[in-house]
Amino acid sequence: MPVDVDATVLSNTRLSSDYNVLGLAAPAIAAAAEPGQFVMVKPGLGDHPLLRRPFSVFEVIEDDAGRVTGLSLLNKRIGVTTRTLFGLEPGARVRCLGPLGRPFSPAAPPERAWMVAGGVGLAPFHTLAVALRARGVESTLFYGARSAAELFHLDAFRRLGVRLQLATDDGSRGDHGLVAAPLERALRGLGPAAPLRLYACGPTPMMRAVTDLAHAHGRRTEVSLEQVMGCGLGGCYSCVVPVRRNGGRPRFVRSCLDGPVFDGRTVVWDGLGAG
Amino acid sequence: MPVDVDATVLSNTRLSSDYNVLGLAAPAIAAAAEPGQFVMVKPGLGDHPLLRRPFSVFEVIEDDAGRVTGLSLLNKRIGVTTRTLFGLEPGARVRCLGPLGRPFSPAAPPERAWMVAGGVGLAPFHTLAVALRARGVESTLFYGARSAAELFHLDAFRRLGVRLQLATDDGSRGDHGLVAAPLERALRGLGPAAPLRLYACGPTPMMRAVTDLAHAHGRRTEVSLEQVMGCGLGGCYSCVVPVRRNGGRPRFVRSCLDGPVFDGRTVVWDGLGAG
Amino acid sequence: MSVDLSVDIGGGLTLANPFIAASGCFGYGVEYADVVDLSTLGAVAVKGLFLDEREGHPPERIVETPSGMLNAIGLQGIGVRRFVAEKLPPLRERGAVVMVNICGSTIDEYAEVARILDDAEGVAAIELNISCPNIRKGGMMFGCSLAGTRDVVAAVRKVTRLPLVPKLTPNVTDVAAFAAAARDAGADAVSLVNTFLAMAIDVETRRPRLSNVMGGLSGPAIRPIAVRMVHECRRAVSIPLIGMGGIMNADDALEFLIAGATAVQVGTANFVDPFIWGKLTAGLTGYLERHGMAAVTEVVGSLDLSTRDAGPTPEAACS
Amino acid sequence: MSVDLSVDIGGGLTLANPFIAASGCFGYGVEYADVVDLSTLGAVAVKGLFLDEREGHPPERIVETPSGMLNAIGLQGIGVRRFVAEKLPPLRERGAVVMVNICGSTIDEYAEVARILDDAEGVAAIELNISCPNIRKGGMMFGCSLAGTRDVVAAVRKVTRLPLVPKLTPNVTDVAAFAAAARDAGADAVSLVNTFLAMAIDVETRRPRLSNVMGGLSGPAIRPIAVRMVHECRRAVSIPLIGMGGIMNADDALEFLIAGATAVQVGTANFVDPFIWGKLTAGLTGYLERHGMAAVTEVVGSLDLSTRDAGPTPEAACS
Ligand SMILES: Cc1cc2nc3c(=O)[nH]c(=O)nc-3n(C[C@H](O)[C@H](O)[C@H](O)COP(=O)(O)OP(=O)(O)OC[C@H]3O[C@@H](n4cnc5c(N)ncnc54)[C@H](O)[C@@H]3O)c2cc1C
Ligand SMILES: Cc1cc2nc3c(=O)[nH]c(=O)nc-3n(C[C@H](O)[C@H](O)[C@H](O)COP(=O)(O)OP(=O)(O)OC[C@H]3O[C@@H](n4cnc5c(N)ncnc54)[C@H](O)[C@@H]3O)c2cc1C
Ligand SMILES: Cc1cc2nc3c(=O)[nH]c(=O)nc-3n(C[C@H](O)[C@H](O)[C@H](O)COP(=O)(O)O)c2cc1C
Ligand SMILES: Cc1cc2nc3c(=O)[nH]c(=O)nc-3n(C[C@H](O)[C@H](O)[C@H](O)COP(=O)(O)O)c2cc1C
Ligand code: FES
Ligand code: FES
Repeated sequence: MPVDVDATVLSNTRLSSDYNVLGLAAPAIAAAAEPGQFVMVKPGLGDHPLLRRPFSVFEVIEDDAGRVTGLSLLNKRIGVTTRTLFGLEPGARVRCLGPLGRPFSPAAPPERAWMVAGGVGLAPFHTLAVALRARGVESTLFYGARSAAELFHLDAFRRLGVRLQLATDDGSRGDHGLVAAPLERALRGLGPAAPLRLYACGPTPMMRAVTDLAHAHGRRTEVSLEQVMGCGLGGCYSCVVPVRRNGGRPRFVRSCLDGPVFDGRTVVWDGLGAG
Repeated sequence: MPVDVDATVLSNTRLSSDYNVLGLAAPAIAAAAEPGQFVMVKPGLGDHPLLRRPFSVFEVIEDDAGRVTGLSLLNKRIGVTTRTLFGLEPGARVRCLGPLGRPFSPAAPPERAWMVAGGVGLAPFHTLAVALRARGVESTLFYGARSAAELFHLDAFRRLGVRLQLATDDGSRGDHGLVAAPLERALRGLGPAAPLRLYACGPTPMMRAVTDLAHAHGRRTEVSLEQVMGCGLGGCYSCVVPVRRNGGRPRFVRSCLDGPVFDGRTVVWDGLGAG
Repeated sequence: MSVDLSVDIGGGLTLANPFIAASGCFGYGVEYADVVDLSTLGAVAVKGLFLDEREGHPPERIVETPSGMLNAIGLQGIGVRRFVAEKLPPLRERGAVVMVNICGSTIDEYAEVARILDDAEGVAAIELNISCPNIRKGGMMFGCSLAGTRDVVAAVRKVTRLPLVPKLTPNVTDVAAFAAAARDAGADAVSLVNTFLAMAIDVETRRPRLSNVMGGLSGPAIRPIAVRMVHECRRAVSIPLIGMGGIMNADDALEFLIAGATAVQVGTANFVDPFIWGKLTAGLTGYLERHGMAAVTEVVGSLDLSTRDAGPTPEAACS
Repeated sequence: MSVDLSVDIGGGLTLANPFIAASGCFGYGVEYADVVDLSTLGAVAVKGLFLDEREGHPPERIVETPSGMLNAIGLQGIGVRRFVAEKLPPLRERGAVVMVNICGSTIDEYAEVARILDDAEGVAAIELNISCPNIRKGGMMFGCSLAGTRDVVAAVRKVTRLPLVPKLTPNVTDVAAFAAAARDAGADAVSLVNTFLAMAIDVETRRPRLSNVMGGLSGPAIRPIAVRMVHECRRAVSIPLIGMGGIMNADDALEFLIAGATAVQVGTANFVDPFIWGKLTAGLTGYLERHGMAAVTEVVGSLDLSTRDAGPTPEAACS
């Protein structure tokens, strides 16, 4: 039962010239959201831009008494809405509809959990890490970004007991290059029998590479896809992903209902579109 | 030579729930503007709403050293742009194109000047009062509004040596009813030979009534009309006013170039449109 | 609520209020059952159905444009038989008034789809999507040819007693002629407008933004054109009109009602605000009360042209 | 600037850059002489002229709509003779490249206006406004009939050697057919689009917002439809196209150029920002440099359909 909240901006923390974390007073959504779910967001009250935009729930915000007071978004500036979200001051309003979509299926011991994030693909993993810790699952975050300055919230993940494996495009921190490299080492290091769950979120080529790599090691990956979405509720059929299940032919399924989390091996990556 | 200034909001003084005075850092326009001229304004940088809106230059703002630093607008909330202008905070940006249009022709002694304002029609008269004072012209402001609470800037006019004749719809100050009443008394009191210039700005029926009243006493009126304007520069032919000159047939003339100030007797009031 | 919002949209069908979810913008209705009580809508027009399943176009399927959006979904759908088996029962259960939007590549397909729906339980009306491709006629659309419109409406009319509502495309020179053709062929009402054929280009890659190159423009951008078309049709035919195109709130809906639409559909706005339906009925009720009207029918076609020129002057288009 | 912005728009006319002020949105050009150096524009299309003076429609003449505006000016104008006497000399003096937009109620009037311009000094091209009322033909517009288009273009072609550019209306089913008809009748280029016939209603008074009831929609709202129409015409004819409709910046202009327009006109945006012209040339120059192109002609028609379906699929309009 998604709800629509005319949420007040609680905080806006700029992380870099392109990234920020926006706190929104939408406790009803925050309390109901499961890791991997998303919200459809629209700043202000006007009609410009027209459509809402999808965002992962980044953090659930609690007050000192442990009451849920809101949620935050990890936002990366790439266009009109993300630019507005970057600039908002506390007190501004953001319409926020959610929670939406199918969540990750969290691991349970003895499984260990590996999360693979590229850039803003970090967004769904904070709530997942909280859930994994609650379940006593040992977890690692493989996290790639352009440079050390764009590796965010490392301490927060450490505090949640998450091990970190970093990579940067410019080599300023962790592995020089793609995050697939440390992942591959780790997969090789882990015996094939060790129970493992893999999650990935980031640029499409990265999720595809992670899926293939995992597959080569006999592992599945849950990928969180970022299709363009018109409604988030199954109404428009804009967000489709070509999925091949049980050996059948590819079918377009709605990412907002059937996803955004998919079994990476079922995704027909070539048909995903430019987005 | 109009210029376009991306002006910073210097101040926003709310006068009531609908009126405010917005200070804009547009010194080049302020220094060049003559009484009765206007600016074409658009808040923000986006395309919503699409078109600029016309506003009289209300005050020329000077710093302590007497240097012109900007201009102000007297704004009344009636729609999308005026609502935005009401809410702007200092530091916001407003695109401001001007000065535009034909100004009032200011009186010179021994003429006396009577300004007749209804509501937001006060806007062009502050700069006119300044000019009249500089020329040593004795001036009176006939000023009507809905209630005493909507009679603004009276002290400012008094400081400029302007005599005030007030009227309110609810009788809370001055004459009870239309501003035409004190004007009529004054016209009757003034000998027909006394040199006088009359200026009017306000709702169309009021300007029409003032024109007719003045005409009945053998006087002309310069009226400042508020036609809807698409461009302010003569490009679109949206702002036309039907004008009959020299006994000819009515012709549509562009208010942004030929006006907004017209000789009231030449205006064909029935053809002015709903605006 | 002391005002009567009910409207008669022809063919014996009365809706509790004039607000209909537009086809393709509300899935099969069931997707929204968690968000709105479907029985509170005037009707639900479900996504366009062919006889068989269709996959539609690959992504990107939508792109936002100034005050609008383009879509090229390509009529992905489960086909009419699965719809009847899987979607109609839950819709019935929830008390939804269901208009089924139907498509066909041939006249026979249209008729076959209609026949199946005529036999089904819980279909309130058929909306005939005649801006669909006519493969038989070499790609010409039924909806862009008067003869094609007449033929397909007449063929479907023969196989069903359900209220029949052809949906007109705006991509024509004279939409009122199409309304008249549809009426002549037996339509109970017409709905208009479908989307405007349009296109957007990514200037950095120099590729179309939609995989299908072109798509349909909807949203507030098109509203003034859609209102004009409703006005033109109102002057040409007297069957009920269902107006749509860029309705975002009750005032926008009122423009269509005043221009002569008996009911309206809301598409794109439902994406922006799925809770819009209660706001629409509240806004309309408030308006009617404020204007001292006891029923929405009083506002339908109430356009006051007394102070204006009587008719449409094509001149305006080149002023 | 190392890139070549010049474009050949047919009939022997080369413009220094592809940016033209759209007719009706730039007065007679002279109004803007204080604001922009007229000689820096590719050309100036002046307000539509009939043979005689016209008063146009009473106010309200414009109304803003979502991302657009409606206008029903009614072609107020000074008539072609006064234009030649009063406006052409100052335009010549300022080095403006003048396209004269001409109108007529009859074919003879079009021809007469063109003849007068053919004799005048300082006219670079004639833009034939064929979405004007055809009083002889009972209100049908020339621009909405293929035969009417052919007849008027041919008649004007006979009386002038000036580059002849019919301006197409978008209010038709198949704009490309009109481009072809214009070409067959001797047009050197076509410009498109004029405004979309549209309407807005004040719901409080229930009156049309425009005194003329209907008006023409322009501005960003229409851009995706206009780009589609340019694309369709590009596939149908090979004469130069002058594209327009909602261009607000260089990127918008590039959509039209990539779709196949050799030059573009800018109308509504000039109202919003009369200083837009320098920004357009700077933006285009920057784009070409960034993309390693030496001339704007490289970008014209450069739409990449390789990864897309080859053609326009009318299906999109009802998806
Ligand atoms: C389930 C889901 C969760 C998401 N979570 C987050 C998140 O937590 N934080 C975050 O910053 N972003 C997230 N995104 C992506 C986010 O929705 C887009 O960045 C956003 O829609 C862009 O909006 P805009 O108005 O700023 O850009 P626009 O102005 O709409 O577009 C700018 C450019 O980006 C392209 N674009 C638009 N959307 C996407 C997209 N989804 N993928 C790739 N390119 C796109 C457009 O084609 C255009 O070229 C998520 C997307 C999905 C589907
Ligand atoms: C030369 C000139 C000087 C002006 N000076 C001032 C000034 O100093 N202060 C001030 O507050 N206003 C002034 N106005 C009026 C001002 O331009 C309008 O109030 C403004 O354009 C409304 O914009 P909006 O976006 O808020 O309203 P919109 O949302 O555009 O319109 C809201 C409603 O108001 C109506 N409307 C729009 N413009 C006008 C108008 N000009 N007259 C009557 N109704 C209108 C519309 O039809 C609509 O129904 C002036 C107008 C002119 C022509
Ligand atoms: C994503 C999308 C899908 C659509 N699918 C259909 C459809 O299947 N059948 C149909 O007749 N119209 C379809 N339409 C058109 C709408 O029903 C409606 O006519 C149009 O969008 C204009 O209304 P709006 O501006 O309120 O959206 C679709 C529109 C959109 C935006
Ligand atoms: C106020 C106004 C007046 C116009 N007058 C004319 C005209 O006289 N002749 C003509 O061919 N087009 C006229 N047009 C149409 C424009 O030239 C142009 O085709 C249209 O506005 C689309 O471009 P735009 O979106 O950049 O404004 C007019 C448009 C507007 C807005
Ligand atoms: S976003 Fe509309 S169906 Fe998925
Ligand atoms: S406002 Fe455009 S001509 Fe006056």
